[in-house]
Amino acid sequence: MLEARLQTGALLKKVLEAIKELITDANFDCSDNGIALQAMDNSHVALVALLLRHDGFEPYRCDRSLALGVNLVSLSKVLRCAGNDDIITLKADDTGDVLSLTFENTDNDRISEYELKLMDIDSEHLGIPETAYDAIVQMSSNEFARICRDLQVLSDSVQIDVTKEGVKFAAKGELGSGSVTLKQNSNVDKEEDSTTIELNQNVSLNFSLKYLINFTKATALSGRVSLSMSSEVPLLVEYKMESGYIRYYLAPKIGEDV
Amino acid sequence: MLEARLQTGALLKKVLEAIKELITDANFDCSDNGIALQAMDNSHVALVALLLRHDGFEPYRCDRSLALGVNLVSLSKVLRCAGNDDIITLKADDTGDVLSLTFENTDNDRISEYELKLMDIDSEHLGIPETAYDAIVQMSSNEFARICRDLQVLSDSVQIDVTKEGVKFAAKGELGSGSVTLKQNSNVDKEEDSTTIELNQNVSLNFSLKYLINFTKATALSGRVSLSMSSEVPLLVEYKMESGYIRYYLAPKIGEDV
Amino acid sequence: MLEARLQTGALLKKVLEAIKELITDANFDCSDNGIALQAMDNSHVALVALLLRHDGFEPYRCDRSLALGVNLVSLSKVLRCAGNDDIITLKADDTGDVLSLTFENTDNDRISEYELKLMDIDSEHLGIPETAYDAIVQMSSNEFARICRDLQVLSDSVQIDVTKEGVKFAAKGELGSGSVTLKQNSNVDKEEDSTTIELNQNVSLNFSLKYLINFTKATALSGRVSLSMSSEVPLLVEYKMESGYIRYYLAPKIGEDV
Amino acid sequence: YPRKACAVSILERIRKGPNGKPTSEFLLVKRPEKGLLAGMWEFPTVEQSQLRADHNQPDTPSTYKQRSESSQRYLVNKFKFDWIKTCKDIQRRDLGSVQHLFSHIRKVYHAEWVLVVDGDGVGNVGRDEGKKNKKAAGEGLEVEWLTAAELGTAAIPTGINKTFQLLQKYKARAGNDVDESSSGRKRKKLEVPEDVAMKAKKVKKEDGLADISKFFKPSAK
Amino acid sequence: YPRKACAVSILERIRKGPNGKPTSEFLLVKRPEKGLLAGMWEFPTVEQSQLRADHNQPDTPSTYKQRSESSQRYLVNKFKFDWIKTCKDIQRRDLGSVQHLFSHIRKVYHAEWVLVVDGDGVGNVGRDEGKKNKKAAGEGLEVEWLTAAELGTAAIPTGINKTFQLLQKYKARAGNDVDESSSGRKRKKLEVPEDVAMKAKKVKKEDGLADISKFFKPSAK
Amino acid sequence: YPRKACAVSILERIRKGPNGKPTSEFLLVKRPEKGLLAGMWEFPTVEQSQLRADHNQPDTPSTYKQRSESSQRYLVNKFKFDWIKTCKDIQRRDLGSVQHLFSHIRKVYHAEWVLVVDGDGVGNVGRDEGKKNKKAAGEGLEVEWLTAAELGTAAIPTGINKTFQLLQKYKARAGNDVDESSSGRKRKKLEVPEDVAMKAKKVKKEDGLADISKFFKPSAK
Repeated sequence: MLEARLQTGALLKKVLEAIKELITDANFDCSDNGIALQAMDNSHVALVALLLRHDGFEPYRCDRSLALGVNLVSLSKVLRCAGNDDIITLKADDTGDVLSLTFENTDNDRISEYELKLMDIDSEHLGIPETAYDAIVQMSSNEFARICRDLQVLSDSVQIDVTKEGVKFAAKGELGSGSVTLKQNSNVDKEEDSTTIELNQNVSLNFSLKYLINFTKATALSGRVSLSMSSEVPLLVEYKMESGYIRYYLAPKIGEDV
Repeated sequence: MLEARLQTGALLKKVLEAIKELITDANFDCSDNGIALQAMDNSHVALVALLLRHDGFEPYRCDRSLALGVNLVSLSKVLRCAGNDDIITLKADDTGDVLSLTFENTDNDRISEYELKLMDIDSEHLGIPETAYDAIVQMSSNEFARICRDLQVLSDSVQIDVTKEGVKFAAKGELGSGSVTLKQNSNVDKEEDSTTIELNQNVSLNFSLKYLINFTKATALSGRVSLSMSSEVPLLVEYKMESGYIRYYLAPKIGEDV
Repeated sequence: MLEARLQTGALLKKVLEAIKELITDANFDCSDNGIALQAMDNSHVALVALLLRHDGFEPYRCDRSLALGVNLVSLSKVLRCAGNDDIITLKADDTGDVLSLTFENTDNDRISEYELKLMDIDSEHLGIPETAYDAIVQMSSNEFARICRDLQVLSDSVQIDVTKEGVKFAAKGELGSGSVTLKQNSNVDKEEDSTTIELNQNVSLNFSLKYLINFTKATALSGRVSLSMSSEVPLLVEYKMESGYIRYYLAPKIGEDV
Repeated sequence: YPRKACAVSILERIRKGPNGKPTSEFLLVKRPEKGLLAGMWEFPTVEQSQLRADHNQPDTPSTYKQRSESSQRYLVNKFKFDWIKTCKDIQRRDLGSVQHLFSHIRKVYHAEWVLVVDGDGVGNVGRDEGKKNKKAAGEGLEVEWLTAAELGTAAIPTGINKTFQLLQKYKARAGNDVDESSSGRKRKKLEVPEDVAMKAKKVKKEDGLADISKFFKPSAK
Repeated sequence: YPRKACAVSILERIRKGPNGKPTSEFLLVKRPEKGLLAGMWEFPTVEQSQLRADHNQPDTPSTYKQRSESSQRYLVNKFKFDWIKTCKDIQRRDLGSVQHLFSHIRKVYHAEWVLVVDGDGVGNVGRDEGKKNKKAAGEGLEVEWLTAAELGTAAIPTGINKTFQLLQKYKARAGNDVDESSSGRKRKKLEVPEDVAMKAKKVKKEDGLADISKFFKPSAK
Repeated sequence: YPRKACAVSILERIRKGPNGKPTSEFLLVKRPEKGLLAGMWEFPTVEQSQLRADHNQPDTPSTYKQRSESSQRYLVNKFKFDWIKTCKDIQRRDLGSVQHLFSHIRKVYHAEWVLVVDGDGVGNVGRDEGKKNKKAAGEGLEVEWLTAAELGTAAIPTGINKTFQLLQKYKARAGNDVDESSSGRKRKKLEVPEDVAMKAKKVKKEDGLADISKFFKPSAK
């Protein structure tokens, strides 16, 4: 049996917005550690891993592991019925036919109760090895979203080059070419806007912009994003939350020079 | 001859927005009491009754009763040309071929004058008997609009249950089910958000959400809405204005259990 | 060789928004006087003349006249990648294959560099004679935009009548008729909202609203607009900027009485 | 209020229905998709301007004979109902007139009842050829033969409904149901409940939605 | 977890490929566009409810013989494969079963291998008549004969992939490649690398995009 | 500025117009929908690269003879105008050249006038077969025979207009209207007012909208 109460419903709403474009159906794997989800997108090009740790809920109770098969579009529709300040409680019993959602608004004594039908979902769990990445860039999540959106004007692909001076995003297409360079810095006015780089080795990798733009739907979850890269290994784009994270993995594009 | 001057044009703009989706053409019945309109929507499922009392205008003059047949879409297009702070004057003479609208903006010496062609409209006036309703719910109009919009995710119909504890709106569909309950309360922070219930008898009735959502286009006209219900009698949804009201009537849905 | 640095990128973004709907491709004629553009719209009904004077840039350098053939839609796409506060530098060398754009954001050490491919464009330069207009109306650019948008509800054409009392915009169509009159005034609260008229002779001319509405895309460039009119001569609609202008010319409509 | 007159002909045919029993059907014509009463259905109607043109009478009111002639001409020209000119089996009655008040004009509907008792003989305009009829109707007019029950659910302007009530009153006054005499089947009334038959429905409703006018009765204004 | 069984028949035919060499092809059927595993491809599969209905056994588990009969009936009825009833050239093997755990049920796939060695004789269901086949498949089912290599790039549910692994293990255990005996051509393995063959791809990717599951291996949950 | 040359052939035929009078028509070809001067109409034009390829001359300027040969080859290949090779009724004139300055190149248009006096003999490319012609034009090129008046309202690039002015000057210089000699009808000028004929209109205007270039004359830059 699952019972998980979240003080700010907005968090769950944003989480769903961050994954529902990539994944249609997925299992929420509930255990005493929290609620996790791992799924490939429909085209098997990207992998999403979500963790909402138990300590983000109050109370959190899950006696026995439970996989809740959910259509994410439906769940996000129901969550749009929750106010941003509503307290959200998730419940499911072990028979697992429905997920109950309760939205409470203390201001005006409103209680909303929804029951979402669950589905059987063919689940395949991929093991993600610990990787020592060659380059890890930490930057403003808004800046990252903006760069991806801007370069999309020129091309479907972006080349990311990381050196110790900075990170450069470049694209080339029919209209012409463009690049955005962020210098490593730590003394900008707002710390959230700073760009920091951990580097073992320079990297130069090519990624699908369409997928990166999809990942940036998580921008609302965190002011910061980290990009972890090594040659011939999937890029890890991570948004950290107070009690959990959302991680996206995307393999570099092959056989294309920008 | 009609001459009616309205200090805040925004009111008339909002009134048109509140009815133009339901009704295409209607007669504005002008008399010394004010301007009234009564019409069924095209599918004859809902009835709209509007009253703008004479004391809402300054000056108001109507020597002789006059029915002005207006295409409401056209009128709302013309009213969109009025600023929210414009003073609006309506005029029509007894020959009744056109409705004249004057919009005055004192700030920058702008005067707009429009003439809208009138139409002959087949008018049928329904008598609405005084009814002692079993349950009357008064609540925030925004809350009502939000509940209708939210539940629409699940179904085309909503079941409204009123007891002395509160009012419950419930819907059930393919995705699952949901309900929103508002407790009767009067000591919420903002009085406008309170929910009050006058009850002779519990009611449980089923309505088309599509129509209710259409009624909530009047939300801008009043912070409060009242829902008056009895079994097998049309629901009355009323938005009161300072000098008048807009009332919507909708019969319960038949033969459907939610 | 051209090098032109603009402190506020927003200006260039707005300029492109103001012309890209009317003109697809055009030559930017760069000389030591600044950057100019003159082009007819595709249907040869309107003429656009843009001037960005050299003193609006710092530094500005252009050794030798240069015609840069640009697809304006592409340029406006690239400019949308510039922040409003970015410093924009335009560069082109005499071979003229590409236009380089650099966007600098000092806040967070971001530098974006774009290269836009140039085109050969068949250029035909029209000579615009100095004209002593019969009537020149200066008015709020927002008010002008609003009037054009409002009257579009009624008709494709607007008749502009200027007398010493004021300027009247009138339209007539199937729904009915309408007019907006602005009195000449100078003592309104905000000077920017005032309407002033220089008049040699009353004029009454008829113009295509579709084109006028297109011209009002320049509203963001200036709070004021001037309309210069004489009979049987194209209307001049001018938006003045600090260091330059954008001028639109449109011939009166023939054979139509409003 | 200015007054405008028109001539309405209620063309009724009686033929074997799908269950083998004789059934009355009425000819309805669809109004244009634009303008007043757009897309609603009415009995074939000749407007005042046409009536005047037909008889060179700019001002004087029309007579029943004139209206009857105009109506027949209209049916022949618009729907190629040439049989109507020669058919022996036709009964015609002047039903009198009703009025309907629009906001600025008072419209007078002069109604005529045109009954074809042996409607099977009017074979080539049967419902089965519905599609052909629609094409035949040169000016893009759609026509449909409806039973009284179907009339009750069709979108019909109030004024036209009033002419149908005239017919029902006439039949009641006549004391004998005309259907009966021709078909040998006894019916006290037309089979359509008056309140339903008289109510126009313009569009198809969602399932389960009731007509609001079942709850509120028309009032004198 | 509740348990549900189904009968999967892996129908393999061997015929001359485009290069003249004998090629194995497997019959795949497309799942409906809605529901679980929508639009993915699977070997012909008879679900538990049908198995029970075929043999009037509401509760007891099915036998291999029963499943084999049901599968054959299914192939004949759905795809008009009447030749399967008379063809002498068919070998059938029980491959055993595999399980796949969905979130709330445990599904058991009983697999049977049906090999038509002289697949050219099965001419009228060849790939060339692909379109005709699709029509023939009365209930709108799409069918396709795929090589093992093509299987590797098709969108195939995990459970069905596991049955194909059963077949590969069986062939390996049997110690001799069946293709070999019939074609005289020596092959140690099926020509499709296992990791590729076993991976379902649901939709066409952009050029240059790699499958993320090439980087991360399935883990025991 | 770099210089590019091309060969323009103004193919004119004279035939009986709809009013029975002899009418001159000119062959126009539509440019592709993409690229510079997209969708505008021009006289058949052979570009420099083709001229060089036709005569194996990478660098040297072309002669009139070479351009004339290339143009004829172009007309035969693109439009199947095989009659042009054998027709006795053709007059050809070198009209000289005009230049047009684009932003980065200077384009030289060498113009040739090809006149078919008895244009009715060129029956199978008549306007009546317009549609057939369009198909015949293998590479999707649209062609159209336009009168001088129609040329005045067609969307024609400035450079091509200049070649038409060359023709008009030539005819004026020649002192006799060629049309006249062949048709016996006296005309001092081509019937199209020069300012209208020379102005390209790319798209259909709203009614009542005047061309802005009627008000502002082209200026030397």
